[in-house]
Amino acid sequence: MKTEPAVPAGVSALPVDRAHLVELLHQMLRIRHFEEKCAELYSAGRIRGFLHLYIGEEAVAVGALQALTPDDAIVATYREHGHALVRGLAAERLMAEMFGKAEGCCRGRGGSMHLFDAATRFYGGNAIVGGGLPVAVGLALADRMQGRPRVTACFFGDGAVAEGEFHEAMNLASLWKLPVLFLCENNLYAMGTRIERAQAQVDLVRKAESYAMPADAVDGMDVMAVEAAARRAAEAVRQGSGPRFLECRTYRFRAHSMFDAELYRDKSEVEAWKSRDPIPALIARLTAAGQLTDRDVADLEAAVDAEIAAAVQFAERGTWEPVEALTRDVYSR
Amino acid sequence: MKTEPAVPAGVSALPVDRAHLVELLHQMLRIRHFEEKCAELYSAGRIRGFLHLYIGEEAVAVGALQALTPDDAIVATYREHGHALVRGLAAERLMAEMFGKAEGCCRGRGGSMHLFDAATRFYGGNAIVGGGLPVAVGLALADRMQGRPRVTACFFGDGAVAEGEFHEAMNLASLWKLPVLFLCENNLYAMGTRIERAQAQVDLVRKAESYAMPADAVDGMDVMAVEAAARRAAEAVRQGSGPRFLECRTYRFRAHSMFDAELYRDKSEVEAWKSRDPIPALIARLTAAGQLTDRDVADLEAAVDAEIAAAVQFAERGTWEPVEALTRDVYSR
Amino acid sequence: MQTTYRDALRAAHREALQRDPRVFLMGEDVGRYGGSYAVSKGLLEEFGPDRIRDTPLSESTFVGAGIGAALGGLRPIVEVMTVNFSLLALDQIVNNAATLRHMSGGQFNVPIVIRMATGAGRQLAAQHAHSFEGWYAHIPGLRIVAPATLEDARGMLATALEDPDPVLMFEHQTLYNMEGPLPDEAGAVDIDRAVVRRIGTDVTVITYGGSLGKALDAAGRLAAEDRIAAEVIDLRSLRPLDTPVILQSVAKTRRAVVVDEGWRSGSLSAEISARITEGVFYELDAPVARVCSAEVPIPYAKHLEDAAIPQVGSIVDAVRALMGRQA
Amino acid sequence: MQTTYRDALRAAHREALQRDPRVFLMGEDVGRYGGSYAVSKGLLEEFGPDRIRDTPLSESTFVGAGIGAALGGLRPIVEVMTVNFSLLALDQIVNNAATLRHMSGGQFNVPIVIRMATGAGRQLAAQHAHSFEGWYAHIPGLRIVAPATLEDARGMLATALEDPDPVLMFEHQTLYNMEGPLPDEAGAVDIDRAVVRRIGTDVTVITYGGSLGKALDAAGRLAAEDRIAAEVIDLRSLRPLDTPVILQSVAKTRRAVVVDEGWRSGSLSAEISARITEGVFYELDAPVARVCSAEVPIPYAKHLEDAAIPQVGSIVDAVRALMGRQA
Ligand SMILES: Cc1ncc(C[n+]2csc(CCOP(=O)(O)OP(=O)(O)O)c2C)c(N)n1
Ligand SMILES: Cc1ncc(C[n+]2csc(CCOP(=O)(O)OP(=O)(O)O)c2C)c(N)n1
Ligand SMILES: [Mg+2]
Ligand SMILES: [Mg+2]
Repeated sequence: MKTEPAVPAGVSALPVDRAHLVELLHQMLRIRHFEEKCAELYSAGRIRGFLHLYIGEEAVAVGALQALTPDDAIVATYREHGHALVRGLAAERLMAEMFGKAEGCCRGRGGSMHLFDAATRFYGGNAIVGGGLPVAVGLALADRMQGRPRVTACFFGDGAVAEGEFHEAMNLASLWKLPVLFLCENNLYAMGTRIERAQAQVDLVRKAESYAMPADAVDGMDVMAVEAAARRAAEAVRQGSGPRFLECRTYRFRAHSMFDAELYRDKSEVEAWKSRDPIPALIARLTAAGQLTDRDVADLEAAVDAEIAAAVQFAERGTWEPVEALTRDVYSR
Repeated sequence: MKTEPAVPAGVSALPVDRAHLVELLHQMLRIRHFEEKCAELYSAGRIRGFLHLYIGEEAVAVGALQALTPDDAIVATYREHGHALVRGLAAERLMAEMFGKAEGCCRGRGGSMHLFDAATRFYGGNAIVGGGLPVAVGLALADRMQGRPRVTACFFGDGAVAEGEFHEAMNLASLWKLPVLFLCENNLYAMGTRIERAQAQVDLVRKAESYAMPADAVDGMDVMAVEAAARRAAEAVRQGSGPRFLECRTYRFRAHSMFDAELYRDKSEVEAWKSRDPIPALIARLTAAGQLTDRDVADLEAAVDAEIAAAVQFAERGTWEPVEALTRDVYSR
Repeated sequence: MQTTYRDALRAAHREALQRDPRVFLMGEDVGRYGGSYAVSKGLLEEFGPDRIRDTPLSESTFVGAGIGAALGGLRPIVEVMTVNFSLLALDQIVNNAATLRHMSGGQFNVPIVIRMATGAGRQLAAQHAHSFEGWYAHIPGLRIVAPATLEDARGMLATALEDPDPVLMFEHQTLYNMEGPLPDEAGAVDIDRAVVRRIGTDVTVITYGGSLGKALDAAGRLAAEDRIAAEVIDLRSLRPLDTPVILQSVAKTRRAVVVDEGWRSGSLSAEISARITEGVFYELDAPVARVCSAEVPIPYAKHLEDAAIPQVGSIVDAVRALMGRQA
Repeated sequence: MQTTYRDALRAAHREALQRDPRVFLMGEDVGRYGGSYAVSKGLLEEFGPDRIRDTPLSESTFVGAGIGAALGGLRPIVEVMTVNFSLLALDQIVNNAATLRHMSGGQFNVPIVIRMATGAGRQLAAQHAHSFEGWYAHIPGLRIVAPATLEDARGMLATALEDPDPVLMFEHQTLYNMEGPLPDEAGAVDIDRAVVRRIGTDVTVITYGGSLGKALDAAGRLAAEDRIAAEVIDLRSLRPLDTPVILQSVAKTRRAVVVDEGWRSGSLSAEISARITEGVFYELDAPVARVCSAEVPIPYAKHLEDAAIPQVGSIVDAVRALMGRQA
């Protein structure tokens, strides 16, 4: 594998307690199993439209979201099931949304690509690549102007970095020293376009220099490393020193969406990255340290599967929004 | 003056012959006198709409355009009278255009902000800030794909650097190694917004690193320095090594446009920059070297004024495009 | 009190900024430069740089940041210099501002006001003189207003800021210097009703914004020269359209001319024509007529620009033709 | 030969690339990925990366680069994945492609073809399912086409590439899998005429693109169930509109229904309604009716999406209502 991500030395040696590490594992398993179920349900025609799986990248959302408090805000992309789940959007409301049911978090209006949750300050679910960045800057501006020590975490892919909105939003956030944590999920591909074919400068951290913005990169397959780096960055942001850029180097194990024949990459590359799967990696680490047994893992998986089964059942039992309600929520009044 | 531009050492010591230097002076005088006349004609209501003067920045266009051959292309902004004149667009057709006459280079359709000239490959005259950059990239792509060793010179201001199109165009040009010479006319202001209030990173040369693009800065008040730097950059571009970025540090002596009350800057700042006026500077240098007499200057000015007087007369005598022709040239057929 | 459209707008901004600490103004050159049309002149000095924010040239991002700020509890006024540049921000306006409420199942709304100059008439040519407000009026989720009078310049902003959803406000370039009296107590006005600006019985002239004055002048000429009593409707709101007021008038006059600076094909006037036909077809004595811009990027030269857009003369001619009078 | 809309488009691309070395294709994922709708699958292998160019995600710049390349003597085909993303490139399309020829006094023209997918029907929700082709049809300087048949998918590209001016081509998302026979010798077709796809005498149904099939199905049902003979017109070109063909048909049938997936207010159907009224007002037996999308960002859920856009049933209902039959 040519692009083995660089792991900042020492990060994974952080002292963290067992319960927390097991919870990180639990969250990664929730995403993994939830999305495996989604893929199944997609084939069965229960979920429709576009479906983008996060499988392989779980360590990024799980690690990064540890750095946020409930008051913080999140802006994500169309590949956001994981972020929504970890943030606390109930799996059943998420699943119901993907079924298009009235009980879905967006009453069936948004679907997989447009998850929103006011309670957890989850601002989508944006399916225009790069479109979330300016919004995140504005959320942070509102916090700044209202004197609230909050952070807005903005997730986006390597592909988004080429868009003009990335440039404009990074500049404005830095110019105005706004509390945004820019989290780039660099999975090396934008659909079928590898980063070398999209970026004249593939070292994305260097782009932050254009905006005089402190930046860092982290191994996105190591959930502890991501958490540590995100905590460092989020704390700096929260303390008012302006925005930070964190590149999380990761890989998507599945196709871009359910329509993708994956003509653009070799199976061997995928396999090589799968050998760095963040879930077995964390299991192995905890097991080696004597902190986790096979039984523990089985228990976690059982809990996760039960949660997901309940979510599917909830979604199946959900109702259809009446057609008469079609145009509600276009205007507030 | 806080932002005294850095002058690359040694550049002005280049061996250039007297005739050439006098021609540089001549071209700067043409722009200066032409635009002074424009300002007068604007007050008299002969020229209307928006009028953006280049006065103070003449060394940039004059120096940079020395690096181009007749086959090369130019994309400029709404502040482009100087570029058009130096490139060879006849003053009379330019003036007629600003009068809105049928004899204008664009038959009165474009006005001051939209000068075009197919004969000299002058592609405008773009009044959307940043809008010319993608077009320049495409012109260069056409040359590259057709195997023509041409350069496309793309002029834009410091303000344009904040636009998303700057980011996208720089990246694409560098990614595809296209023959574009990006010429940033950094006059420190975008209308009333000083660069510090628009850019988190005010050293624009560093932005080129984001695109792995070789870049340089030059004193834009020194026409010889600009010429030398532009020649170096243009040669590299022409040889196929990909695009270059050249920041020309300059200053606009006049208001942004004819509507600007200049509330945003001190007279003292303007005066300080005027002491570095590129025209007297070149005159002084040539005079000190014994290569120019007062008489020479007077002759040059007389020639320039005669050219401009003829242009005004041509414009005055021009005709109005018949109203029936209003919708011609919307479609080719 | 004698005032101008520009000053009335400025007064509306001052009042909004004074009354509600959540209100702020952001855009290119709104601060130190004083606003490209001088609407915000003096506001920076009065309210400081935190609330009067000069932005870099980044239309998409400062509009998007306005959307985010609105989500975050503020009440942003975002000034985009002209509607022509707003095309750079269109993704944010259409794909975010207009859709967020619906996509989120009603969880989030976007109380932003986006102001921009529009229209031709100042010889600014094809990248500074177009009229896209009719285009914006196509988008569900947006509310579109066009103040054409001093009262509306003074009063629409406050109401727009109270609206929980995105409001786009279009100020015709040629109106800023319009002068006239304004009552001292002038304040908030509604932003959804059309208003009959001149009563008439023979024909209804429907327009808005920069063309209202021309329509009223045309009505004056028609009264004086042709004894034609034209009723003139100022739409004020382009989305939603106040269809009942239009239909009521046309049902009475049985004839309508729509005047609109958009290019004829696909203009707002087409929608109004279609609605009139749908609504009062059997009352019509003649097909609805339209006076729009010629299908050409607005040219620089004065005589060509004048010929490209609606004028008093072309409105008069259209009414005469509709009434079967000789031109 | 049996083929699909997608394959017909691909054949058109292959032919164009083979015939003219100036032609190339550029856009996001047109190469290695094979095109987001698989139109360009295999072209990279056949024509190489110089002529099949994957671009970074930078809509404004790769469209603008297409404009520049056209100025520089090439014949670019630029694929924008969907019309929704084209809003990011709108400045280049409207302020450059559409205006350059006029602004330059006829010196420069821009022979670019920009293709994009449009429309709803695949549950892609509010940022992937809108129909802005009617919007684009408002812009002088552009030519807008919408192939609705295999023949047009096969034949419009060649003609568009020959056109000296910018042509935007809209492919409805639901058509790519449409299958049917296509003559082996199928080739270039005109891009400016509307075509009567079904002859009838009682009512004219006017539509284009993704709604053509629905309109034809509705005509079939109306014939079978109501003995109503509907004439169906496929506009094919949205700018310029082929008004004579429309007016001729409506003058004959005296009734018209326009079907359009744009939101009703400000839709292309409004323009067509207005033109019909202007053109054959005195021949009309009833006001022109419109079947458009509901004024809502397209929702994800299937039943809501279906309810939001024109369907066979809603077309049938509209015709019945217009003919005074019971729904
Ligand atoms: C503006 C825009 N252009 C194109 C698309 C189509 N598209 C959807 S996802 C995607 C790739 C994005 O890649 P990246 O940002 O790396 O995120 P990833 O999918 O890898 O998580 C593309 C091209 C889009 N949704 N929005
Ligand atoms: C997209 C866009 N936004 C805003 C404007 C209005 N405007 C015209 S010139 C200008 C300043 C541009 O500054 P800079 O790029 O530094 O060029 P300069 O005028 O200094 O030569 C602005 C804001 C515009 N023409 N286009
Ligand atoms: Mg990616
Ligand atoms: Mg400048």
